[in-house]
Amino acid sequence: MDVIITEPSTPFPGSVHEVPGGGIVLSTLDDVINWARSNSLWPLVFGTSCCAIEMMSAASAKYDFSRFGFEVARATPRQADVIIIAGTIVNKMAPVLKRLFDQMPDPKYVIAMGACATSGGPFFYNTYSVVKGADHVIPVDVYVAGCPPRPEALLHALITLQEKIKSGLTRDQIRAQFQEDGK
Amino acid sequence: MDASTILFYTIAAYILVTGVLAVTTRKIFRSAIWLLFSLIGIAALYFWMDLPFIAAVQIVVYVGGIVVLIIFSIFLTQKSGDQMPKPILGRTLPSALASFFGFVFTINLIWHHGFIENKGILFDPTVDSIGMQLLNTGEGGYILPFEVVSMLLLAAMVGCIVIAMKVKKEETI
Amino acid sequence: MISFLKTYFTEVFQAIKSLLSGMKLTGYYFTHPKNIITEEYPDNRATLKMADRFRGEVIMTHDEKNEHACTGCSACELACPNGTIKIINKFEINAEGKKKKAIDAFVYHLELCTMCNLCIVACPTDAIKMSPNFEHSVYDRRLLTKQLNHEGSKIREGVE
Amino acid sequence: MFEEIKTSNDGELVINVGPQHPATHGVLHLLITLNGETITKLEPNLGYIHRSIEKMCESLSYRQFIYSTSRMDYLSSHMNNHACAMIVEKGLQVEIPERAEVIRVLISELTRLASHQLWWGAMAMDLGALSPFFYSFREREVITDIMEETCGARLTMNYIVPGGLMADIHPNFVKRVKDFIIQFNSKIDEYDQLVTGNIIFQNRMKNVGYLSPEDAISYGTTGPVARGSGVSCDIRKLYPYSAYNKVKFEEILETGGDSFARYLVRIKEMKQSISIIEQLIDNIPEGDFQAKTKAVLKLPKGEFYQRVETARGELGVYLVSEGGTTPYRIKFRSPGFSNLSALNHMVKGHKIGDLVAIMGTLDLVIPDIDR
Amino acid sequence: MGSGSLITLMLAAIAFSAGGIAVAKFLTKGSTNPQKGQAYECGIPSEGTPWKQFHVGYYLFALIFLIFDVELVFMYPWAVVAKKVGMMALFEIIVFIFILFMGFLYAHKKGALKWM
Amino acid sequence: MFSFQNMTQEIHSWLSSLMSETFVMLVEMTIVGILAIALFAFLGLVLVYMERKVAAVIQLRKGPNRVGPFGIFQTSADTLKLVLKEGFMPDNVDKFLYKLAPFVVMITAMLILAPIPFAKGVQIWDINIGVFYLTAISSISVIGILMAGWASNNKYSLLGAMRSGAQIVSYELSAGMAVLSIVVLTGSLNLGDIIASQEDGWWIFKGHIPAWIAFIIYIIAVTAETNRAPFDMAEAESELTGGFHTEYAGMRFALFFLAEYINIFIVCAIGAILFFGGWMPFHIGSWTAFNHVMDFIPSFMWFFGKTFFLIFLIMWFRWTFPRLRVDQLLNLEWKYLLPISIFNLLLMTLVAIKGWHF
Amino acid sequence: MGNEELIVKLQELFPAASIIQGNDWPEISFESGADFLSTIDVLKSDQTLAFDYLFCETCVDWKTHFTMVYHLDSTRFRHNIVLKYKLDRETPEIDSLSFVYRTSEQHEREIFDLFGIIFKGHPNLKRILLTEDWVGYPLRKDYDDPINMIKL
Amino acid sequence: MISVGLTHILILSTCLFFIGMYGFFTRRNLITLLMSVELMLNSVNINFAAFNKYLFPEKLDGIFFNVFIITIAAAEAAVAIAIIINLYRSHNSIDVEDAGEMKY
Ligand code: SF4
Ligand code: SF4
Ligand code: SF4
Repeated sequence: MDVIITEPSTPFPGSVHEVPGGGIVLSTLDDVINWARSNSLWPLVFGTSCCAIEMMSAASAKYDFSRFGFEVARATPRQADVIIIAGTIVNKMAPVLKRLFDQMPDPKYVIAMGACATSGGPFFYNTYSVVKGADHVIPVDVYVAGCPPRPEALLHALITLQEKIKSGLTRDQIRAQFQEDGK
Repeated sequence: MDASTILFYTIAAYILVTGVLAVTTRKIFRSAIWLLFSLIGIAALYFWMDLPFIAAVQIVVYVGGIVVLIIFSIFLTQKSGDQMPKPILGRTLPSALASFFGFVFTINLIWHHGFIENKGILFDPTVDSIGMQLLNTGEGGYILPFEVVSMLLLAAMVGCIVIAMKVKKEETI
Repeated sequence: MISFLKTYFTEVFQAIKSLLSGMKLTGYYFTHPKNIITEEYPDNRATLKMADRFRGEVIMTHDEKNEHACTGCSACELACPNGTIKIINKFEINAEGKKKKAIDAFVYHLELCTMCNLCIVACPTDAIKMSPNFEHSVYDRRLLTKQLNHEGSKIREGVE
Repeated sequence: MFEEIKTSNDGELVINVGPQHPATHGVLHLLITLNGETITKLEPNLGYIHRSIEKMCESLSYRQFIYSTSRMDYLSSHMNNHACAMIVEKGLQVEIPERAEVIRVLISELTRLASHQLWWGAMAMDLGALSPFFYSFREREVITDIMEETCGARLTMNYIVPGGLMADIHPNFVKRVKDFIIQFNSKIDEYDQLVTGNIIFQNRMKNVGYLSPEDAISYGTTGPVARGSGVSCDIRKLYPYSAYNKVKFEEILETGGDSFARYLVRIKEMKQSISIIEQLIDNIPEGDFQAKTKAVLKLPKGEFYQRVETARGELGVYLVSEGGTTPYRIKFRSPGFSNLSALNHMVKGHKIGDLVAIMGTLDLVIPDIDR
Repeated sequence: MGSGSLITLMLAAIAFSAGGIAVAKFLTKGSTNPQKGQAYECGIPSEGTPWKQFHVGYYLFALIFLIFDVELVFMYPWAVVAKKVGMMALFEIIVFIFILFMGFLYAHKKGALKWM
Repeated sequence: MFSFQNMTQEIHSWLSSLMSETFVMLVEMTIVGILAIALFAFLGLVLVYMERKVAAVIQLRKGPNRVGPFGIFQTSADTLKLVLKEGFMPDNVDKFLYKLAPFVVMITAMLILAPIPFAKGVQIWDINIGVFYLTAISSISVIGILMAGWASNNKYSLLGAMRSGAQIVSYELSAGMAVLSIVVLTGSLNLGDIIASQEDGWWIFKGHIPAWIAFIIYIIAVTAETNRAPFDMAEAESELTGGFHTEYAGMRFALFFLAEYINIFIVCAIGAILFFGGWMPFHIGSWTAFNHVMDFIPSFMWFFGKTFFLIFLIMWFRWTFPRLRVDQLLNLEWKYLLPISIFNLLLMTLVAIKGWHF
Repeated sequence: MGNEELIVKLQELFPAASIIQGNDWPEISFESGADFLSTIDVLKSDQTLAFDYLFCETCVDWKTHFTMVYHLDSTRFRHNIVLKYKLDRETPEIDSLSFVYRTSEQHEREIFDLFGIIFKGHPNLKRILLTEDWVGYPLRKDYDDPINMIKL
Repeated sequence: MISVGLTHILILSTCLFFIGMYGFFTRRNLITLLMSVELMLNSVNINFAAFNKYLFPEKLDGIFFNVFIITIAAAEAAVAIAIIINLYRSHNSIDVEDAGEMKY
């Protein structure tokens, strides 16, 4: 196929992140706050299955999500900003995930990586133990489809999340926006 | 009242308050921490008295050594989260009284003794002079105690090991 | 005693040697930054070339007349292991007055799809294929449910 | 107060390690009892990623169920698929073309290499060395690229269909694999330089987590874990399948039984895999890549068992067919499940740090254990 | 500036830390939920408290450390004057260290420096 | 030559001409305090950035490069975010000690700065017992860690704290011995004197093999004392998740994080002073011409250059080696480092007394 | 030993059992009620059999009864057999092998978890994969869970 | 206001001494007893330093005594803690009241 990438429907979120106000004048406090938050997303070490391997690949030298400042993976939720749910969530794991999410200090974000975390994926039908989407357990900010999504797709998700934090909108506001747009 | 006086009173108050807390807190770990602060306060007092060497010794040995050891032994022997039992009144009252009267008595003695402070000579306890006197074999030299200290430490070390390892052996047998 | 000291010091030197050899390697990489293999993803989007077999999502090919090749036979729906595809059919009356089955909506749940390629293999008319697009991040998972046949598209002539 | 001290002064601390813990490589939950830093008891608690694949497979057709198995041991997804495809082929009694067999083995070995490389990096990371992780991923990415080009995906390849392969190899495949072999051979020394020879690493590994050959058999361990204890259990050698009887390779056996032996087995296995690939890459037979099979597969009534050697050990697939289009009962005998059962035996009396080292060399993949 | 500088630095440290914490307090709002305040233990409710008696395997090291620490204290004044005093200082310290080293060897022999 | 001494004196006299003694002191204290805070923050930002970049290059990565040019604002964003994170405290902690612990760690880190000469004549407090003071104060920080670990009421924290307690106190000994061997050479505890004695060459070059051994021991010991990999037992991510600061979030965690880096800076600064002559330019014996050329590089550049070199060394360790186990760690100290450092000290004494050094 | 020899040998040892040649290996089946532990003992300790390696243990729900299936291997001779044991559906009980083959401790827990078969003498028989409060045994054919299970 | 002199320091040390004593009497736990003793020793130490500074500034003996006392305090603490731990191991308690009935 010659097409390199099919053109995404939405404009591509963000390239190199400028310091707000061009690095000289700071615009408003909120901008600065959102700038800081969006550029320093420390993920919680949380990978349950296959997608975790691709998450590790995203950390590896070739994709290197440290370029965005994401590499400070914390093992404890107290210091983490974002949970990347990389993998299936089963009924036994759901309370754990909820607990980890609850234990994170605000502000906190969630990325559902892969088909399993978004909707149960390959385990949607005929299984008795899989949670059909992590958003039944905790609120999710960004969904990435794919099984597993490639590392670039995860990077794309992180950029999308950054974009969202920069906009300063809450989860519900964004949902409402989409509903207004009628998809 | 100059800065130095204020400083002294601050340090004194700090030492006393933390000291009192150290002997009255009912959480043993906190008690150790208060003791630690009290000891640091005493080190500060030495600084104030222009005895930095002693102050540093105080910190190195007490803070870096003894308190850490005490904390370890607390973990070994206590449930560190529990409150210690409240001392019974029949016990606190006599001790408080005894301490108080002892205190009054001693203060009385100090007040009436009238020390003659020797203000003429400059007090200069540099490490250099301490070291010279320490290694001095002659009159007023401390070379003998210096070596004896090593014996003492040796004895303490051997003692510790013997005592601490004793039960261990019995347990394993 | 002597032998003890000897082993003691050989141990120490061996240890230091082994540590230094590790440091040599990392030091080498530190001083040769040309070994860096990072591909800067969002910046290299223009040049990023996916492998041509890479499976990113299922798409339905439409030609310029907005026509596709899907007959609505549901073979892909049956082949899919996890119910990703839902074919909603309608019946069209064609020119000769015969009733003909055609798709109303080819619903594709991207959030469920495992990119296993079974549907593509199963499709008798090659109406669908895999596209290497992988940028599927959205804020709302409902956006991942797609309709693959374009609005107003028709089945291509001659496809049975 | 005094009584209270007396009653509960066991001095033991019960700690949860996992399910979310960097060292468990997933969602294993270990309940460890510590005396000071020494582990006195360990109880694994599984099921945090139990996805009921076995139940699910009962309602999937023979073409479909293969794909759910790549999500089990995702690091040897190709081998899992291979086992399932073979069991279906066994039931259907189709001969698959020579070419397909060789390519399957080639991809299997590449997968094994990728898996071992990931293990190497992750294990070093558990021990606190972070750079090896990145070096190992450098080589691994090359393999994943090759996979992506030929199979269309990086991790869960789904390249095997009953009867052969989904597609022929990519034209670049042979050349890229050869390039990779050259690159890998030049880099494998770095592994030794950085980790194997390192004194800290050796001290962390040697005499830690000893598993005697008898225990290894009794606990049903397989793969590098058993081979580290000197138990010969390589299915590729003992019960050769696919094209494995056509290639020469050694079964790596170490007699140490400790973590270091297990480490060495894997490192040497990588070299063996390379040698298998070298033997096959120039001799891929011409021909079809797929045998003719019906669109809807039906297995005859009966029971089938197929063992393959994945990167972690022996994977057994036990399939009961009632003659329909879906399996009646399917059981995956996963290597990790048995390997894990030896963990309690291995860590007793060791420190927490050793637990991490031992788990590192067991190379557990939790979805493989929980299925 | 003498001890004044110490006070300055101390105040600076306190101001810095307290300032940071205060800013955090004023600028952020957190959410509360019943699980948040519980101890983190890999996502599983913690069993019991760590504030109980606990076996510190290395307390013997701390004991021996204390002895050596005191030794170190004596060596500072010695080290300052060692060059001036000359060979005598070396002999004295050799005796000093030798005696202590005996204890060290004893500890080794008794296995006190092994993990308990 | 560029010197700060005149500058400070000028400021002092200028201030004295304006107001009374007490006010001058207050103003100067404020200036020093603000400078110290600024230095603190600056060092924290730079060191964290440096760590990430060093790690990245060693690991064949690019490292942070998207926030500002070359990612230099990455750490600022991180700090800002940490400040803006919810300052949150678990329920079952010992509230007082939990809150106090970061302060203790910070105060110690700050107090150690006092006697360090950052450049010629730039020193907050020229204390006579300089080196001893440093050893003393740095031994307080272990209390902060123990406090944090215990107060968190978390098992990982407690284990981490106990480990680091044992570790820090043990390694203090060999670090002390290594420091002493330089003190023996110079015959002074004063940092200024120690630097002055390296006028004609740094001790690492003048002191023969004992100096090298002392340096190696020093570097190992301080790596352990600052809880850095391969001795990061207190944090040991893969074993104890977060170690003693498992339960700390937001700003309080940032303080620990910052203090860790400041401590690294400080021990490396001390190492630079003791073995590499602090701000003293690279001088060779009597090559006056050469020495003059060297003097043109400002002294603070020398100081920071050397310190950052040592910091780089410690980072290099971190990104190369696996972590030791607790008992091996203590074994290393008590079986190898301590005996060797004691004998090295004796050797050094012999060298010093006989005048065999240059 | 080859498969034929094995069958002969097994027939000698267990005349009561029915032995057939399966797809790969000999299959020996016992009705419920047979003395299971002593059978295993013979299989493991017999010098010419030496089945010391239990590589797969599972259960099949045949709707009318359960069948426990054991796959045994001999690390010495490299021959395998399949051992089957029929269980009653109402009171599925069987002796635990956890002291003979230690690997079966976990396998049996799993089977207990998913099929609800009671292993007599098992040291720690509780649910392993599912939560303690799970109702039902999901791998049984009649298991139904309308909440969690969405049928395609 | 008088400037701070020897008497002030002595009062401080006396206070500290009796605080230690109070703790010594009221506490029943051996470790806390040890801590109280450390406080008392420290107050004595202050006296030595103060006497040296204010009464005999030409000499250093007070300082030496100070250092030696700290040394001995350390040795004492080490041995005491070894004993306490030992007692605890054999009696499972470090309460003074129980220590009374301990027999070896
Ligand atoms: S989405 Fe696919 S790759 Fe990711 S966890 Fe689920 S099954 Fe695995
Ligand atoms: S790729 Fe697989 S999962 Fe996706 S729609 Fe096709 S058959 Fe279904
Ligand atoms: S895509 Fe192909 S298989 Fe699916 S309904 Fe259309 S024609 Fe049939």
